[in-house]
Amino acid sequence: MNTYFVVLLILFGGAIISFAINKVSYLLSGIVAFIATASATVFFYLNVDTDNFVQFSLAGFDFQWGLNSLSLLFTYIVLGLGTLATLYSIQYMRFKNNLGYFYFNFLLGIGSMMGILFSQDFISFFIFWEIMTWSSYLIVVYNGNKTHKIGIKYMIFSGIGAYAMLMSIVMIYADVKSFLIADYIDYISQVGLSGHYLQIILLIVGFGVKSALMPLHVWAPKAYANSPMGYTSLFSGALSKMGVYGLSIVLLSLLTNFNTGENVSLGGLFEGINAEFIRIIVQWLGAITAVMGTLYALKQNDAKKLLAYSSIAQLGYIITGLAIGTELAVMGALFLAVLHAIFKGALFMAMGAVERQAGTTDMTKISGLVRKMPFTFIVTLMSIIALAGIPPLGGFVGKWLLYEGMITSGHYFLVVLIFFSSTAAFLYCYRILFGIFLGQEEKETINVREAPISMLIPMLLLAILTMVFGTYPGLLFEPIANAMSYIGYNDVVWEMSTISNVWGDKVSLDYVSLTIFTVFIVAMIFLTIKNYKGTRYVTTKDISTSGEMPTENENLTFQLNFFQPFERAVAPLYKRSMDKIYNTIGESLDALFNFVRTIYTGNGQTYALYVIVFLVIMLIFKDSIFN
Amino acid sequence: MVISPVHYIAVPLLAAFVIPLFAKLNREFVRIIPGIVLLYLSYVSIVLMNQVSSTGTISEVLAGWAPPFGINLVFSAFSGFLASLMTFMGLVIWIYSYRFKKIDDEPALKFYVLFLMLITGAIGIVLTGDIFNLFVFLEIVGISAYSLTSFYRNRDGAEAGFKYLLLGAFASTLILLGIILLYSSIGTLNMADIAQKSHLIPTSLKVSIFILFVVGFGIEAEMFPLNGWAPDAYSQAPGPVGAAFSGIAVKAGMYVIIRLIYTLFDIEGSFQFLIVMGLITTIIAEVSAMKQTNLKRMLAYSSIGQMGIVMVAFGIGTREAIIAGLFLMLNHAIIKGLLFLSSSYLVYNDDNKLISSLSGLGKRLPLVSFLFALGAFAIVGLPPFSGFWSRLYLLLAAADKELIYLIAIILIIAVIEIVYYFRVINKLYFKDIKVKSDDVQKPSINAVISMSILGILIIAIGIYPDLVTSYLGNAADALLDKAGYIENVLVDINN
Amino acid sequence: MNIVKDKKSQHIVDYIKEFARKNSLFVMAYGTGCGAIEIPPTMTSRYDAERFGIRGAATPRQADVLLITGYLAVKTLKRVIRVYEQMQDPKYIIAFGSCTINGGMYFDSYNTINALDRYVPVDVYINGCMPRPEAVIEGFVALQEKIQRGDADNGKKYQENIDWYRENQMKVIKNWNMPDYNW
Amino acid sequence: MEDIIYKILGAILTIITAFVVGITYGGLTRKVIARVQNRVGPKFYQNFFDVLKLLSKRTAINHGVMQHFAPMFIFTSAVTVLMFIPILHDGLFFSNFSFHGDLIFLLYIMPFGPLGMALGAGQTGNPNSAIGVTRGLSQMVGFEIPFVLSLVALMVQFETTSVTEIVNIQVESGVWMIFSNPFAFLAALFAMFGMFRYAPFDIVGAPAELASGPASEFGGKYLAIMMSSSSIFTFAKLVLYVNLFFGGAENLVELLIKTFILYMVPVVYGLVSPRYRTEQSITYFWKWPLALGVIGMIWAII
Amino acid sequence: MDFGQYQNIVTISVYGSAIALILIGLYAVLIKKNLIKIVIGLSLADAGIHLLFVAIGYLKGGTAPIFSPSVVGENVTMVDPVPQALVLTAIVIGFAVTAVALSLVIRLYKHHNTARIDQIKSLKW
Repeated sequence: MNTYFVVLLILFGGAIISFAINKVSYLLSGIVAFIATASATVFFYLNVDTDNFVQFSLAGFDFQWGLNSLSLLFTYIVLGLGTLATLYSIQYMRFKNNLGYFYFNFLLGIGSMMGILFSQDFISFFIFWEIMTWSSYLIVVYNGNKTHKIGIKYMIFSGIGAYAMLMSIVMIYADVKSFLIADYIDYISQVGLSGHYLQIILLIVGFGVKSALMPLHVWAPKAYANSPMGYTSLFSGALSKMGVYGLSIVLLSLLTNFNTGENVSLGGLFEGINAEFIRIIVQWLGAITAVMGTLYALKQNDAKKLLAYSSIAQLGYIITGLAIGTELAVMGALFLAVLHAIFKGALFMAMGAVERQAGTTDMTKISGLVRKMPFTFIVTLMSIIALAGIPPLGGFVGKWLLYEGMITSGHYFLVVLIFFSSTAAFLYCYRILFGIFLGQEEKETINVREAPISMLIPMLLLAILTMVFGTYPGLLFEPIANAMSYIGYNDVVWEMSTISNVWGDKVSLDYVSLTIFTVFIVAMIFLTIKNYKGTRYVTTKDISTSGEMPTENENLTFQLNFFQPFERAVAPLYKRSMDKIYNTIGESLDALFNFVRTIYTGNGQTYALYVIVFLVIMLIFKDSIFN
Repeated sequence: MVISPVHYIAVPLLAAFVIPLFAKLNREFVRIIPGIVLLYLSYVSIVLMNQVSSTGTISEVLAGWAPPFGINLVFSAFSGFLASLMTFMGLVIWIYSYRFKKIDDEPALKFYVLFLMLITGAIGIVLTGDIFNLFVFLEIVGISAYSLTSFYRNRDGAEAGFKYLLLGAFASTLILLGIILLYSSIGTLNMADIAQKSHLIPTSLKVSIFILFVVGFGIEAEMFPLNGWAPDAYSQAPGPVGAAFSGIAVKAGMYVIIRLIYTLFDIEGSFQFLIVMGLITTIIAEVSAMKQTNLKRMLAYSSIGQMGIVMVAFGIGTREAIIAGLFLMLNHAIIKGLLFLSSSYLVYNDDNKLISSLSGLGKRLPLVSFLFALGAFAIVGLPPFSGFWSRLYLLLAAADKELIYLIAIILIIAVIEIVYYFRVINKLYFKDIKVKSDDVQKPSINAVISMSILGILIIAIGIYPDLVTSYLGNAADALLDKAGYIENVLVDINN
Repeated sequence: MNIVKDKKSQHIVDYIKEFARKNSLFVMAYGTGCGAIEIPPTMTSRYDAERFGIRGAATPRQADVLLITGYLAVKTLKRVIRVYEQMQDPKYIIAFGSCTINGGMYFDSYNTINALDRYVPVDVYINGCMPRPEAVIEGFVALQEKIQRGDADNGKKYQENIDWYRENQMKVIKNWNMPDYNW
Repeated sequence: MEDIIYKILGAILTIITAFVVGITYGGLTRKVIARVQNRVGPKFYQNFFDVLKLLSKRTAINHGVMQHFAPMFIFTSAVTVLMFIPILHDGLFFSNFSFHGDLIFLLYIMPFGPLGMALGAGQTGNPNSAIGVTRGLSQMVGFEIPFVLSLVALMVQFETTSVTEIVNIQVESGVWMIFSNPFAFLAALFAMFGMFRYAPFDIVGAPAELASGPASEFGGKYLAIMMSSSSIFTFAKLVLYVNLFFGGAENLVELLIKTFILYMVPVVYGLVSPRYRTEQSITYFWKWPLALGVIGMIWAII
Repeated sequence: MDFGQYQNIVTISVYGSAIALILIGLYAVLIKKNLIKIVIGLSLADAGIHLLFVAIGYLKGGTAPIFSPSVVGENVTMVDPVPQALVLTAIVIGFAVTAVALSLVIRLYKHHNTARIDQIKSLKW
């Protein structure tokens, strides 16, 4: 048996078993899911071999499965996060119904993602892509009732994306007569890109939907926010990365490497399109995505939704980096892709823990959980620091590489846009920490306790990873450099804990971490020892409110309209949202469709008239129709 | 007994008329005989399909008159495929309706007689080699279909039946007119002979005849402006009948149009015409399906849309496209069959068959809902279900001919399908339960079996499409081999 | 109050501490009575109390000196106690005018307290009704001297005699719902 | 081994220098303000007393662990920024780790402190603190844009992102950035107004509305650390500006002169200004400063 | 008997009446609102078609298409038998359809209390 088949068999088999076993015990189903992912992970990494390709034929097409170094990088995300998320879900989902259904789709999702990464041909890529889509759809609507609109939106956009991709794939097949990705790349390298731009644009649309690129992102916030958090960590962390994976192939293998000196236009509607143009468009779309995602994130009152918008913004960075395509930018983008999986996975898990323990993640309803859930708070804090890109945690490395990649390659205004986004990101980063963990301790949350240990372990592991990668990004640079060799960047130079740009400037992260931790620890020791006896904890009700003693019923929590002045300052940007535009389109289409179906009047005579009219028209125009 | 294609027509027809006699002996015979007949026909299908794949097309002369004078049956890989498909669907529907309560309430006898006649007629259309005979079979299909549509003696059933009848009668008038013109110009009714001689007809007349035929059979095949009957008939007919329409009756109409274009007439532009009509049909139907509140009606529009796509596939006309078209037909039969069969349990007690009444039924009827969802997944073309492959084949065929707009439209339509099918799935599973558990009808065991057969088939073909692709290839070859067809009918038998 | 100074080094450290405390007085002005109007001229250009390192503080957490500028109604007393208890040690109180000493013109009012000293420890009284800014500054200087001497640590006194103070406070404040003073 | 000792000694020396200078500047500011208001004002070393007094407070309360950590965050941030900026051009003691970091790193380490501070402020549960924090963060987004624009212009112009390199190039060519790209400097100067939060941008502390905002629950040692940290921070920012736009400094005297002059600009500007509303103070930076930044960037690209 | 001189007139009148029947039938189906009239229209159109078919099969001076030794001789023209056979079938079919149609009309009338087709539109859109 082959590694790939075995891995998929374990995952899909695990899916079916955990579906079946749900009747026996609610815990068992989760445990089976965890065992399945864990064993698949272990088995996979014991037998991983990038040169091993499997070929077989189905339905008259040649299929090829294998691993390249790029997909190997993404398997870390999928399997790593998948294992942790299943472990997390055992307790998180404990009191919910339909666990078999949940884990079935969960494992199906992981399996199909692995399938996508194994696929070296477009058609199995697409098949797994679709399985991933509908299995994730089924989880998006898992919570029932109000999620169905979200689910449909998700499915519509996924459908648009997937079918754009399918269209491109069949066009590719018509050209190349083969579904193999490698063949297509070869073909493009021989004949050039001219005449194939439509295929590439469609592929970008297809992958763009999953990675929530700007005009196609509207499904994401609610879909992320409304699935069970155990899955959302995977959804936002790994599933969206499949779009990034696809985009990195399209933008880098296809667009970047073969556009040298080429400027042939497609003609007609696509006059003037060339590879550079597409890349610029994608860059700007990515940057706008980042900005808008951030701006909408800081408006949210629900932590989950906030994080969902933040995910969109982060994916915007990644896509911009990929579209820029210089070595540093790509490295930064891939680094951020992995890091985003880690910290966003941890964050969603933490929010899940809050939701499970406190009943909601609506920041207007809860606050002051830091004493109740200290570990969850630490995880959130570290992940947020990583997300904000503040050294010494991992997010900084990715952002640094990205910025340097942009500056050194001359994308100055893009840098400013991205920078604006990431500065504004501080706002929502603070919001989520403050809204849930800090502030007044509310009486509603008095009985909240820390999440169970099996939920904390995955979260803490991820949080520690952000720290490790912040000081020793080289651990991650190695697979990234390998991956980049697959998409055409050979001899990527990297060091264990130093990042440097093409101008020769560098940041030594070990020095950074050393300084920060030393100073921090010295300060901490000083501050803690000094006046140790005089230092006391008081409750959050004991604050200086003009000499008043706030009573239980007095609301001292500041949560609503949190960034109202800022929102006022950027009000013009909120005026038009894609949501509104799509709603308008949807409503007009609805009206049109309603109008169209009145053709079927219900009167049999009218139908008979149609027949006669059709016949007469045909007979009159027969010469022009036939001939 | 030598197995020959005649059995396809003789046995069910005979059975249809014998059933009332046996019913006098024991009521149970009414139900059992159709099953035996269909099982036998399935056996015939298997034998004949094997024979066809080894020895080629089988032509059977009836009543000893050699073609072009006598009536003959042609069991080629193409027509055989469709006949087998119909038989199979007939069998599945029989299993389903064996104890279908609503049919039991009404006189089951009539149902089975009409049902067998429907199958006879449809298979006759597919197999016959004589165009007037085809007309007769069409009328058999028609009359039994009208009656089945208004099988429930309620208000709307009668209305739907009457509309169907009105258009059907129109169709037969037009077809008869076409036959008259055809006969008056070349003096033959044998299809192979017509194919041989069609170049003798003046082009203008030929085109007129073609148009008459297309319009006539287009009514049966649900082509756009002619399909006003379809949503009503589908929505008002009993559940199994809806499945039978989409799996059997419509296929027959489609078969004729394909024959007309591929074999009988050689008219320039007819392929493009088919593509355009298919697209219009699909677009209008899917768009109409979008806002339906009636589940059956939605399925009906979806069915029309699917047939439009089949038309498109055959309009492209390459071998790959024909394979795609046949695959689409197969998928349409089994998937839409499954959808109709399962949906009739979902809206069992709701006379208006409202989608909103499905709310939360997934909890009450888990298996039926699951199968419905499976069907919905398959019909919108999600892998790894069978619907995906047919759509892929079609797209590849279109891409091969560089019909990019076509791909785009088909895929946009697929998105529309996603919208309305997933709306139903959402209703089924992710809404609060409204229905009391007493109000739902649990499916009987035979219904479960029949639906499961279809469900398993959907998954099996989806995972391993090679199950059917070889048959499809043969069928496509047979359809494209016009000379072979003529030779087979006229030469081989004359010798 | 006597601070034990048995080591010489300790003495120097204390000296520095007290010197710093003396020269940096963050003032929490509790504007109760008519005295509140005397604070602005004290702080601004004409009298410029900032020369002495005196500076306004926005919250009791940051403040060293609590200025009680006039008569205290019972209701207000509660707030004063609260503010005082929220201040960080060492903390001082400067009381303005006659009203805080003996009730002044409100001595027989049913709802003002007469002697502030019974409820919170006062370091410096400034007499007058009301004292002028010069007097206020003199009061501050007096406080500074007291701090330098090392016997201005009334926070500690309050803490040690908390029972007595509480008793007095609860006598006048009927609806007592204050938290415990926890050090 | 000797290197390490030198480094450590140098680092400590740097911190002390920064502390002293920063605190003194704070005192001088008060003095200047007082003089402008026709007062005598406090002694210029008054702020030392304040810090000492706060440190000598016998008690300190906190509302939770984040409030305890907050001053450390801001201290760490200030010191780290200091460590990665070359204080003096070619200085042995004052270069610290400046070769191991660069501008973008500095841009990202700078919010580290305020964010930690914000967490502490949030922990206290005082609504005023949270409001102050949101104002501060919003304002940061405001001034960061012209600031980044001018920094990018700088990086583009010198083709490096290292502060040390930028200083070296300025010293070698003898042309200060302020002359070679005045627009970028002006943009950065405007950004500095926001950064130092003197009027009209003192919306965060806003004593009259917010009771000193984020710091309202901090007292005693916490406030002391915060004050000294922000003094260090102020100094670090000034040095950064001097490095970027004034060609660095060869010795301490030059450094002090340059930084003091630079520091007085926002102080004096603030003296004659009332306070903006929050959204005004944000959008302020998106008008002329932004335009200047864009011009500076185009200047640099050309 | 020799109808030769009237042949054209007969032919034309047969063709003409056939087409007229078809058109009248169509008219009834498309314009008349009454269900019964529509069914009659269908039958009329059918009858027209049948007439047309027979007329096409008719040969001038042909005899009945019976292969009996007494009739069959040299140069005997026979009417084409096929159309007649087909028309017979078609008439039967048309009869059946009409029967079904009428039964449906009766049922419709029962349910709707009207026979106007434009009022029977409960299934639409």
